[in-house]
Amino acid sequence: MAWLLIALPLFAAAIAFATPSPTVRARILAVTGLLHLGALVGALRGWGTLPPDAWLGLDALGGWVLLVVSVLFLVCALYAPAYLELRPDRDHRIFTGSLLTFLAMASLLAQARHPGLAWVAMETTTLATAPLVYFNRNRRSLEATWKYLLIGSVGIALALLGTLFIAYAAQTGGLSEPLQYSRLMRESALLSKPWLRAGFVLSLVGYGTKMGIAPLHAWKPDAYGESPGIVGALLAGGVTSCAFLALLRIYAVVAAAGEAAFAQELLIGFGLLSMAWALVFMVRQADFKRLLAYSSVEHMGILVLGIGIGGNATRFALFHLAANALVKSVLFLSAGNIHRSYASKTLPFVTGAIRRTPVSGWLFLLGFLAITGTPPFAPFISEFNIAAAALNGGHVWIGAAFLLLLSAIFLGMSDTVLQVVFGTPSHERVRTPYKDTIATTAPLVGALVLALVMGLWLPRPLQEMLDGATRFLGGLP
Amino acid sequence: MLHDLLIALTMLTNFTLVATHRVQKSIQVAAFQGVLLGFLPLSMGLWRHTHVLLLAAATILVKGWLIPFLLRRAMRQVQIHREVNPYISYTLSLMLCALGTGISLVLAHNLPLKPGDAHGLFVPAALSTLFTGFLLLVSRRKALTQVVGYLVLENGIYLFGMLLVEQMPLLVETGILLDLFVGIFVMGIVINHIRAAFDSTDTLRMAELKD
Amino acid sequence: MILFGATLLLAFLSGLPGLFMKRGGGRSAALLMGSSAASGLLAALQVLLGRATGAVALPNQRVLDWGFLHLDPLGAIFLIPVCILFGSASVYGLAYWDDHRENSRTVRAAFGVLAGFLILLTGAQHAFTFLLGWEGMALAAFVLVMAEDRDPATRRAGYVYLAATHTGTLFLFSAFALLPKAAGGLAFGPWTPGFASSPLGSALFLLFLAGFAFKAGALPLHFWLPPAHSAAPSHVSAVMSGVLIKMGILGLARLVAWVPDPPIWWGGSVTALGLASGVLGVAFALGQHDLKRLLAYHSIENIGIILLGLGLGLIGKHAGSLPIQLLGFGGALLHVVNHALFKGLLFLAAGSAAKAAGTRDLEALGGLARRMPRTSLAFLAGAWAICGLPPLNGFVSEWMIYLAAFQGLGRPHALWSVAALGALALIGALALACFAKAFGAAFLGEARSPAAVEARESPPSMVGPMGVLAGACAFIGFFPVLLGRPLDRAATQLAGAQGPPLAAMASLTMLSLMALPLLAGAWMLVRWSRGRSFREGVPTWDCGYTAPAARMQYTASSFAEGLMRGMRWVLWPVTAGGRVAGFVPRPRPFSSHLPDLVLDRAAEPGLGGAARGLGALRFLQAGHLPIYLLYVLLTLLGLFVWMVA
Amino acid sequence: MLETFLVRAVHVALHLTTALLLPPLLPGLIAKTKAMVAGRTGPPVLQLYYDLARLSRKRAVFSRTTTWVFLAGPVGTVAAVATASLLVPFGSSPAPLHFQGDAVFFAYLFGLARFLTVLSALDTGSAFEGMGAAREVSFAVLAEPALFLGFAALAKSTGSLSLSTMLASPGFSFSRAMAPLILVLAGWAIVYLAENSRIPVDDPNTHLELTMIHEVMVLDHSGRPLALVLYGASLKLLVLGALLIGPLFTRAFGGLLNWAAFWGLLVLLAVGVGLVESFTARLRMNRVPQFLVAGILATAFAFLLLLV
Repeated sequence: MAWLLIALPLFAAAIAFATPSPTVRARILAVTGLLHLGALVGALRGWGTLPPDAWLGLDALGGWVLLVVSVLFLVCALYAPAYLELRPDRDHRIFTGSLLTFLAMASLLAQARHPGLAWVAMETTTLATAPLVYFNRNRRSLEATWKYLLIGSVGIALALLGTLFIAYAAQTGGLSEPLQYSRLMRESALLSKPWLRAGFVLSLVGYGTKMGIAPLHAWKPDAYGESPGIVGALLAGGVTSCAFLALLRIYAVVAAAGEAAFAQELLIGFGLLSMAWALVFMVRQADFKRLLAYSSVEHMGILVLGIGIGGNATRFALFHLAANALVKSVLFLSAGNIHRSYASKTLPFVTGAIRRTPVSGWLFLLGFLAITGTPPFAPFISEFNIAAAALNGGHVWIGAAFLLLLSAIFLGMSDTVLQVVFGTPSHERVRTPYKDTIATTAPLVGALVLALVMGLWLPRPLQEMLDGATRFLGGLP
Repeated sequence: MLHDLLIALTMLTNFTLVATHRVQKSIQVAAFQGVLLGFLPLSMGLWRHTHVLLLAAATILVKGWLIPFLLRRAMRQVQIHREVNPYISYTLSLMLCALGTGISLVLAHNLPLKPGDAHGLFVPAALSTLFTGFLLLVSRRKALTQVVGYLVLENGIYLFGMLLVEQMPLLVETGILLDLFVGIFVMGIVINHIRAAFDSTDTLRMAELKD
Repeated sequence: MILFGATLLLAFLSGLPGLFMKRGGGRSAALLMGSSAASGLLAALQVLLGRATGAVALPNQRVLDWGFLHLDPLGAIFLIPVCILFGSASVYGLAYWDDHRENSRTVRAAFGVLAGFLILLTGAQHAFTFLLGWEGMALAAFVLVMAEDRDPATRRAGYVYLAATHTGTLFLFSAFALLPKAAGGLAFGPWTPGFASSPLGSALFLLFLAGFAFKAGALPLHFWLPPAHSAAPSHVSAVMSGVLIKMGILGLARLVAWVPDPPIWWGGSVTALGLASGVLGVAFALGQHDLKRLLAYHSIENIGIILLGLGLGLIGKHAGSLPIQLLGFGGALLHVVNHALFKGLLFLAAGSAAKAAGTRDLEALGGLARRMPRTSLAFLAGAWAICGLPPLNGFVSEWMIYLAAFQGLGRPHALWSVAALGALALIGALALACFAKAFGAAFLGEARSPAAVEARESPPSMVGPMGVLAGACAFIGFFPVLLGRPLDRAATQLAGAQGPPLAAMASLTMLSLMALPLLAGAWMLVRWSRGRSFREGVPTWDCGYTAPAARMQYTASSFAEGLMRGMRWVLWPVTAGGRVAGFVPRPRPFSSHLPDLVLDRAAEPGLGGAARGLGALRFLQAGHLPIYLLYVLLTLLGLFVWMVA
Repeated sequence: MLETFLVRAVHVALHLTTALLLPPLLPGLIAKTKAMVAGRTGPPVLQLYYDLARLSRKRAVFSRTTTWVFLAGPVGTVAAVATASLLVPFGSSPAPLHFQGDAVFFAYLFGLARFLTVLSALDTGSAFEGMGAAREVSFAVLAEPALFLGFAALAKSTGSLSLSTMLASPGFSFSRAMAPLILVLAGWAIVYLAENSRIPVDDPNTHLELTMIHEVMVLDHSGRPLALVLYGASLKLLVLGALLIGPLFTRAFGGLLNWAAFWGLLVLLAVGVGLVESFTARLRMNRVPQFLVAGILATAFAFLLLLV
């Protein structure tokens, strides 16, 4: 089953690459997304029974993240055919292939039980997604691609060094390869503390760059801003989740070694800094896609902050991973639709989206409200509980800063969003033929409904998985 | 102590890289550094392991030949030969490089080696190469030189990896090398596109996206 | 509980059929809302008359801990105005916001959702359920405020509203996050005795107070309210002002009910908030030219009155005096209902007038009483009630608060009571001045603009709901004793102990009795003065001036000018022009304007400054890749240094 | 049982008669006092009775801008003040109706009267009447708190909220309340002059509309409505006067003696007002608020004295 999850998208990528018909190729995406999710649900049944020395396999944490990525991919894949039809001028052979390769690599990463393997998967993700950013094939997207590629590569290289440091920490303690995560965690008492710490710092910087926590996020607004909405959704919900997973694995080892306090201090710092940095650039942000990118920086900050606070916040950071991914897909895809309709993504030109693209306009508004923590959408649950955990867990000032930043970000973000959504469309702006159709909006509605349901009810198996993942992050293999 | 010699050479190449004006030459030096790294495991007396031998061969092939080849081809395509007006002058670069080496020594001092490990120079050398790569990335304006910087940064990491080379699973090692290669390959392609789109590979011009 | 569930469901779904119907969506919505209101009233009465009702527990999970719904007397008191107001406003909306509008469907759907969340709030007994209702309500209302989003002023109002409501919610976020420390969980329940006096208890109180005061529109957190209320369609303004802002009071009342031993400064701060809101709210109302803005500021004033009642009750709770508590809480709760009724009435009447005359500007209205007799009668009834004049309902609740204040005179902390008394008297006199101005300028005299001349009476579907609300105002005013028992129950919940019945303490029967000579006397005098023949149709005596014109009337601004000048040290009105010179002066323009003290003078400039300050940091992301890589390097080095150090 | 009821019935009857018939006498007394101080003969004391009789036979004229609100002013004023007269004790005899908190009701009835008078003035659309209405409501803003603070002080010292107890139970009995009581009466005297549109706040006999307050609001009334206006004004003089007179009863007189004392004091009050009007000049319009603030200060200070 483990191999199937990886091979299926790879195989589909090969077929897609070979398929001459653009329509069929786009459909392959949707079919693969469905099949992958189906296979994953089947595979998830066995997350509790993973042998400790396996190289590949789903545990609670990996399963949770991969489930999120798979659902997100499905949403994007269902959206893709209609979107690609809108862009007949673009050959999407490579685009489709890259998307599917990304899914394969995400499956590999989620199942990798060895830090080196996880690193390889993460690096390949970077390479696979670079062509996606360049989909629009203009100067701006080229610049974005270059920045994404170079910063991402440098970051991931640092993560490699971190991984090596941890391996060396194990070697210093007398452990020898193969060093699966479970083994590292079990034998964590033997690990050399200085190397472990240095390794964590490097991994944090490295994977943090891929996640896009400030100040390592600089590629993010450019890459998200210049790529199609569908790519933005996948990057913001998928690639970042993968990088976060890779970081969490290392964190679990550090926590098992009793160094959690050290790591948490760092994570809290980065979390708050990310939120503050995002705030700076979200205020009066005229470009709504860049706005979403900074929102992504903010939410990466919330994720690491949640882990940093620990306790109940850990569980809700993981919950937030899913919530953020779902809502971000709604935001990016609806922003993409609005962008299509206006042929612009900056403010004085894009107003009154609710009139020109009613469904997308509403989705954009609701998505914004959801992401900023409006009940009963899922992000509310996680943001509230992270704040509660901080306030009740002795981090009163951190909790206060968290809430203050959330509030300020809401103020900044709503300014732009309201201007985009409401008002009257400018008459000078040419009207493109784009219109909201079922195909370009139904997947978004589905994702938003899912985010709503998640805010009210979570199936028991998923709750147990979340608990399992939380235990894992507490340092229990 | 052959490996110490190789490492010392690597650190020297760092300074050369920082000081060189010509793109052609920096590619050469980086390639030379790659070859040095390729020979490093052999000098550590690890002849017995087959996978180490394979790895050494692959390293020399990829870092010493394939990647320089890609870079040279890109250089010819984009017609860039000199790095002009770096953000940081060459003298300052040299001083910073020296500073980086100093920092590396301090850091390495704080990271105790495995008891009985005789490779004391590895950690500072790896870190200083890493910082050199960073220095190139931060101070140079041409896209191509930045790729060289990235290559050097990777070399630094690879150098540290040699400490673990005995035990590293081959799957992971090859994955790492392959990724590096593909990465540079993709970067080469992008550089080519950049020249076509911007009429230049000066990254100063690529600051259209900002806040 | 089935009734409550039906109320909830019918309200939520009321706008739904209309989304898919070509015609008649409005009627179906009004019908559903009407039945929701009916069942809601039944449910509330059931609870208030002492029938036991069950609670609904929502699935309780480890990860998502949603609470349960239970309608208690306190909630039922708030449910009553919700039902009455939404029922009548949805009928009113039929003609007011007719099907031809581009967004009539959205407005109807959001209106139903707003009603649903408000109903949910009245029954919420758990932090999450409460927050759900709270935010849902805020957002539905936001959509409604934005109904005329083509107008930039509306968009600005919507933004301010959204920003304010969200900021308020974040206070509640933190408060509810800390609630388990006080109540042992997120479900609502009594606090541990003594906790209220601890530092954490104080922090919790301040957070709750800030969050709820934001929603209630208490000064200085009121700034979102005037723009939002004047931008929204009138039937929406009616429910926003009538019941939405009251949810802040509901929250405060819940807080009061939880705490067995509030420190004295709790009551003091609520009273102080009430004093500020009441006096300044009406003072700002006096300076407004926009009829709906004027009404909006009066909502702030009335929230102040309610807070005075709550604050006095809290002081009574601290001192352990049941009469003060019951009178204060009972008066506050009754004023919640009363204000909903008469303010709803006023907004509906103002909307009717503004729609007919095409403007809300007091200086352009006038003389509507002759053209729209029913609307103007409705407005007069509302004005009468809001000024607290007997025998309408506004008097009853203010009277109870007066009595609470008088009760407190003989006890410690009497200064609060006397301050409340003085403030209530001042508020009453100012409100009277303000509504004399509003009613006089809009409905009496001569029309000041051509549009106002053309105004015609609104259709029965708009007049009818006003009649219902006016009838309810009169009913409570004439028969307040009927409310004694229900109010007892709710106030007892707040006080935490059974006390003497309100009907006896507040001599509610006497109020009915006193209405008799008043009405009988008035009736007889009208008969008598009309007993002689009279002559009509002559011009107004204007002290010898033979050609009085509409322009010569005393304007609304002039009417308020004296009072404004007296209070200029706190209100800071802005005037421009008006200086005349020479023996034969030329015509000079003169304008006066009263900016909001908080929004226009503090919040907006402050936020603008903050945004500019943040803008100065934009250089951090200037687009240069080497700089970005430098960030990575510096982060790395910094972390290493931190790790080593 | 029956006897007490009968006594009570007689008192109520006397109360009602006093409230109904006596008022028009007071303006006549004031005018007469002023005339005598000025050395003139002046109009007869019963002049207002004649005026009322004459007006009630006259035909009324209504301006074309007016609506039914125009009539609500005079009617409402008389109805409200007459109702208020049922709540205030005349002398030490309790009012026909009394209950806890009737003081507030009493004050709000005056508010109602003012509201309707002002609306009635605005209904004419006349610039002058609007001006008067604006002044009326503005000055009331300062008079109202003084009235209520006085109530607060009395309520504090007597422990009651009913006018019949507050005013009639002798405040002089314990000396501690003496000074506050005097302060309250002083404050209320100011309220009395303002509410009844008397010099130095307003001049009921002025002939310049620009400086009028109350008189300018009723310019358009004629016939029976004007009769109501005049009667209402005199009724106010009496009802508010009872408020001032009540505390002066140092001990409860029994039976008719009480009424004699009350009527006597009422006459004295009217003469007093006449004297004040004779010997003070009218304040400039912008000085009036200061005068009224003095009333607030007096009553507030009275309350503070009770606290210490």
